[in-house]
Amino acid sequence: MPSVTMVKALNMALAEALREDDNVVLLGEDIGQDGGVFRVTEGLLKEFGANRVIDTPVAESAIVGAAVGMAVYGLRPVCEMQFSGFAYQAFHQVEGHVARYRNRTRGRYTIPMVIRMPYGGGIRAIEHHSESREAIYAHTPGLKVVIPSTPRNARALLRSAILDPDPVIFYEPKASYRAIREEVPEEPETMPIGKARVVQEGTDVTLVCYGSMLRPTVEAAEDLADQDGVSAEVIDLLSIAPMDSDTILASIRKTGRLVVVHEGPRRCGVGAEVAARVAERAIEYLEAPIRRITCHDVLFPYFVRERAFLPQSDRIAAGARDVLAF
Amino acid sequence: MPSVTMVKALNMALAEALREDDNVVLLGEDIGQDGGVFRVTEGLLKEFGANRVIDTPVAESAIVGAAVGMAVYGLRPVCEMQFSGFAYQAFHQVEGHVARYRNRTRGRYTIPMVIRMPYGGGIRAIEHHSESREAIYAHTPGLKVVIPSTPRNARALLRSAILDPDPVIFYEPKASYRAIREEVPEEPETMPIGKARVVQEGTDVTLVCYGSMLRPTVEAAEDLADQDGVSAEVIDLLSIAPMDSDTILASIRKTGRLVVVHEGPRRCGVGAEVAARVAERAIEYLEAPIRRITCHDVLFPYFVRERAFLPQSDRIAAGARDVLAF
Amino acid sequence: MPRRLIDIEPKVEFLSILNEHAEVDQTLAPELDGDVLTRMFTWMLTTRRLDERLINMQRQGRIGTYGPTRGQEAVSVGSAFALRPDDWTAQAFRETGLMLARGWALETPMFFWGGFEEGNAVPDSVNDLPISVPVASQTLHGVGIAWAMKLKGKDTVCITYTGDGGTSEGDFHEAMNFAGVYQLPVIFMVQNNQFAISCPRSKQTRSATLAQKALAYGFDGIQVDGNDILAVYVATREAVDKARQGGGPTLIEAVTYRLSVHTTADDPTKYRSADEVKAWEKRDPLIRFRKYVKDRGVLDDQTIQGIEDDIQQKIKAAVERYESYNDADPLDCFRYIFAELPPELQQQKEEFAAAVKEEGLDRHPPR
Amino acid sequence: MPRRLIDIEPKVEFLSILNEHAEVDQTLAPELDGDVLTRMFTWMLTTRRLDERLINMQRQGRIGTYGPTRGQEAVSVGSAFALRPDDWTAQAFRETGLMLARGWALETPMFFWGGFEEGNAVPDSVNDLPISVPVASQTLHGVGIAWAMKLKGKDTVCITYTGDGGTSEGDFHEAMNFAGVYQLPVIFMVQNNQFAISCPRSKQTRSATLAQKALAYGFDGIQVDGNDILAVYVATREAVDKARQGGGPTLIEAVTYRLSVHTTADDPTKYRSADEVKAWEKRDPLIRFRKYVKDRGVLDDQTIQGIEDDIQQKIKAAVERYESYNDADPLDCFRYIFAELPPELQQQKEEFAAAVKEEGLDRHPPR
Ligand SMILES: Cc1ncc(C[n+]2csc(CCOP(=O)(O)OP(=O)(O)O)c2C)c(N)n1
Ligand SMILES: Cc1ncc(C[n+]2csc(CCOP(=O)(O)OP(=O)(O)O)c2C)c(N)n1
Ligand SMILES: [Mg+2]
Ligand SMILES: [Mg+2]
Repeated sequence: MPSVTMVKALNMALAEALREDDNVVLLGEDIGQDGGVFRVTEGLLKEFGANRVIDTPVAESAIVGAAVGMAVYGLRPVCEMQFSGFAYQAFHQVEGHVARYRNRTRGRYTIPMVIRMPYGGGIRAIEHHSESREAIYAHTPGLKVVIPSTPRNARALLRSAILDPDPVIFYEPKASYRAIREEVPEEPETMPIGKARVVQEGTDVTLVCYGSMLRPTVEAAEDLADQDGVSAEVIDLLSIAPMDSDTILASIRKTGRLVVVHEGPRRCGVGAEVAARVAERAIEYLEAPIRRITCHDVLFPYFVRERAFLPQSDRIAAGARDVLAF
Repeated sequence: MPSVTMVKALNMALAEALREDDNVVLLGEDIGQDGGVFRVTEGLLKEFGANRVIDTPVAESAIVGAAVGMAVYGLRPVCEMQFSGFAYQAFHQVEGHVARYRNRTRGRYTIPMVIRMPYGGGIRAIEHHSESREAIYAHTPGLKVVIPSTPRNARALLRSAILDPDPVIFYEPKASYRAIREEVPEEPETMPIGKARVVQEGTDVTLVCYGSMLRPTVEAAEDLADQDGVSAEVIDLLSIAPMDSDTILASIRKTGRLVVVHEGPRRCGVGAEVAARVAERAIEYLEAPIRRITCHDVLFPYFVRERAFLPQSDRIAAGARDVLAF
Repeated sequence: MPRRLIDIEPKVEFLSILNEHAEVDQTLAPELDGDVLTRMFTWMLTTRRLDERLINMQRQGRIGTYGPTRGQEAVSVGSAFALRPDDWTAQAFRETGLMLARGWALETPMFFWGGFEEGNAVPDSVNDLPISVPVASQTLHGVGIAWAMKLKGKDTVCITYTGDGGTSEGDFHEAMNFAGVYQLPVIFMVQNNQFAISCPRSKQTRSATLAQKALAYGFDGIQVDGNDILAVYVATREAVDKARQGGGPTLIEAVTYRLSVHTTADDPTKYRSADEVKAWEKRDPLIRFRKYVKDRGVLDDQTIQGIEDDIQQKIKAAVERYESYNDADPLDCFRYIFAELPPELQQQKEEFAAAVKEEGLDRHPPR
Repeated sequence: MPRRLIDIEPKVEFLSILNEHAEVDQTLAPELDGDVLTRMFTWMLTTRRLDERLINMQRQGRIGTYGPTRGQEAVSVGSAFALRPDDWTAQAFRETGLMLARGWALETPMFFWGGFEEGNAVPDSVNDLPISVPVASQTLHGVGIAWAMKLKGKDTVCITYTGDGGTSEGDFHEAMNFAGVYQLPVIFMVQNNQFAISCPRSKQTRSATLAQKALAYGFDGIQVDGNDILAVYVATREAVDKARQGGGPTLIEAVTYRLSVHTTADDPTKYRSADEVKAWEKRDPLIRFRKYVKDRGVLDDQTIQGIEDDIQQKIKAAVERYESYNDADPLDCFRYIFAELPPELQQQKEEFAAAVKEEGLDRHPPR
């Protein structure tokens, strides 16, 4: 089992898909000759040629809009938005067509498309390169929104996303791109989209997170165990649309306490959704107020101020202590 | 006191602003010669001329992007997006610049801009003309999001929005445009942005709503009173960003029961945010699961199927009965 | 030479064959046999009559807001005739003539404007996209389809339609640019009907023609008399043939006029004069083409009357099919959203089903 | 004439005055006195030296990723000299020369690339927008500023900058179109530096020049040698004068070359050859302009050395100001978001303040 970074794992998944299915094509800015600004598509142009790995001009709406036509025609386009902060240029195509074509034509035309984009802070980048706005896609009916957290699940979920008959927004935690290595099997594997993962079982408090927040959340759980003797259950959502309510609710029924962690803004974020589901369906089990540890509803600062801005394990553990103290 | 529709009330607010401040300019598709597809700007071109009421080509990003430049220069542009469903074409300008300029330049340049757009279903319109996606704006830091519900508050809030030193998304419930008339004072008035309105006091259950859902929610409250002897408190948010937590929480502390109503999709919607705030800060008062009566997380149907799709008073009352029966 | 004019390539042409007096330039007229001319005429007339019926149906409340196509029949029918069945099309919302000539059912537009997703029922054998409402967005889909064709080594083409207003949208620009860069087999048909709702062509853009916008992307542009079905046919045919042979994209500006309202919710007296409309009524594409087929001896008054009767019959039958359709299950919104319904939507579906049943809306008659 | 060529207006020109051998076309050369030429040279050299310093600072980890401007100094400095102080500018992110010549502090780019909002500190007396990162988005802001000027009856103009890549974005198109329709006093300066990251100009668009894109919008386009500061100055000056007099917009394509990396995170060996770079190094705008000012007797080696020394002094002082800046309060994100902080944000601010204090991040040193 090779041990790889998430960048390499994504690269493997793309290569596997390109190899297995002639209908898979990649489109994006600088993904060919350059191998992608994060090197996720490195080597793919060479192996698969310019008809499969397509460098485009700087025009996000065109990338997504053309991919709609390709998908309707029968291809399986995998688009890269260079940063999630520049995917808004294509949002009208996503909301207006990617998410709608199957429904509009009652299944006559479908959009088996993946739109990959790196999101999130922590890499000392300039403005527009650090935001997390997954909730916008989760709020858009007709899309699935997958957010991997480690190399192995990134590879498996990207494969599932490409195989999925419907459009998937594949939101990649760029801070995790090279942060860790993980062993991946020789053979490609898939993971079901819509299933959360209980990363660590626990009985006292449930910590729900995803993407790059997995690491500080697990650290927080370790701190809580070490310093407070608290048994925290850590859930990694992996997909926020659909969202695996069952796993969350089962955990709350056990722990009675909820902390949700994400990088995106708080108002109408994924944390709100998790909280609402619990308040709808497991309120009688809640023994304390829920807590959201998120970025605040202000603009993501330029990078010298980002360390304080982004939730870290301390802040997550503190949130858990609050709800445990209630 | 003249009795007017919301269309007329908005028209009055625009005329008042144009009259009082030379820096106010209106921009949009068909707002001049044609008076706007909903007639909100009727007569304004004639009174104020083509330098103040500007008909534009069909290009939403240009409308908003140019307005950014105007606002930085010192004007107070009021943009109209013909329908909220076509505002996504401008979303990158909204997210990338409208919401950011003050923060980016630490107050050197500001964006005193209003972006008006009609939203919502119920008018038998074709695709893209019926959706409600206010949560996308509420999730975007740097914006205020105001949603009026009656002629009088529409006029007062639009005035406040235009006077506001920061950008306001003014989301207009088009189903309410001509649905009712209300008396408005001769003199212009303002209303504070960020304050909810308790439309009807009650003690048994809190119904939170806004925009075009006010009417069915009030009807549901009447039904509950008439048929069940239930005393429902109805809160009209009026602004979803900022959102008036205090009014919501005070109500929950009294009633212990919450139903949130909106047209927008449920996942990561405003209902999730309301539920989360209650679960964070008033959980100990909750006597029942919260309930969200919203459109579902599927695409808004073409109009023959919309009556069943949109929440009506029956559905709201049924939701309230559920939480009351708990 | 340090200060000099740049020679701009390619050149932009103008084409007219059958003018408003029904005079024909024989050197330019395409060789079309009587059968083709009859079918062209029949589809133009069908489009006109269906349009009239749809306006009536809107007045009677049997459909919702409707966007008429009166005066623009030559563009959509003429261009349809330049295509092969295995070519693809990406329409905007004023191409009823295209849909009909390509084989869509006559009742489908009734369903669309009547508020049914069934109004996007692309016939099985037809490669067309349904109506696209966000202005110019579909030009990119056409580009993607043409691109897929090229990648797959097909000799088919895709034609996209948009209006004069549509040329102002960013999507139009990005579509044109991609088409040029990848030399795609795509045709951009711009129906310049002089208005985008109330915005006249002169205020939509400062360029003298829309055709010359092709120069920004390095490919051919041509302006044709869009009320002249022969010119539309010839220009489209040339563009299609060129694209089929790997010659890349073409922009066609078809100069026409929207003789009716923007939609039935529109009041054009606010922004244009009756005189202007009258002047354009004289250039009605149907008048001149009727005269042309008669002059050529292809049809006479009697055969035309036969066609009229047949069309009315067919429209009547279509209206009946539309009106007798009663299957508007509100739960459909959960049926086509994903190939497989995820659990949380399954649960919402059950909640919704229970609610509409309780409310008596599950058997809600469509109209 | 039913099939004819359309005469396209206006015409597109090419302009070069000072070629790569530093030969000057006297008939075209602007009359600029020695003081102006000295200042032009000084700002070009300052831009170059600051660029070199910023690359070093990036290597040393004293700033983050940095986007160099080497080779493009003639475009931003030359165009800056065609402006009045009360004109406005809307830059992209490779216009350091413009910022400096307009009066921005030398340390401001350090702050920007160093991760401080302080990097957008527009000097009080200067009418410039800060760096805009989303490609081409700022062209619309320039249009809006020019529009406001026109509405207010001013005789000022606004110049916007974007790259060759930027011309592919929808925003560029919409900006050009609005500028044409409303005849706004705006200049679109396109820095065609041959690449958009790895995408070469030839794959960005099929049109032979970027200048001819103006034809799509009915206004003037001109292509200039962007490594020739005299040509850049003359073309910009003409466009500015025209705009000031109500003559509307101009597109200027400045043909130049990015001699360095896209940003310090980029590896250009992946997409271009060393030979190509070498060929362009010979066309370095600074080499030929240095020769020009020397040939004209404006400066000699000694005065140039004096300028060099002075620049190094000033950069050193700027670095010191940057490095001694220690005020990076994380709570700033709540200070500038709205004129008045709404209660819910006030509450978040308190929550945040307590957290960062607890975590010891409130006194987090900026670097
Ligand atoms: C992106 C977008 N913006 C606005 C609208 C509203 N709208 C519908 S049709 C129309 C005018 C379109 O003009 P044109 O492209 O000339 O087509 P025509 O209606 O004349 O056929 C507008 C603004 C829309 N449908 N999509
Ligand atoms: C809307 C948008 N898409 C993508 C990016 C990422 N990006 C940054 S610079 C760049 C290339 C821009 O090329 P060009 O306009 O030629 O400017 P240059 O970098 O050559 O100065 C890209 C794609 C961005 N900043 N904004
Ligand atoms: Mg039109
Ligand atoms: Mg470039």
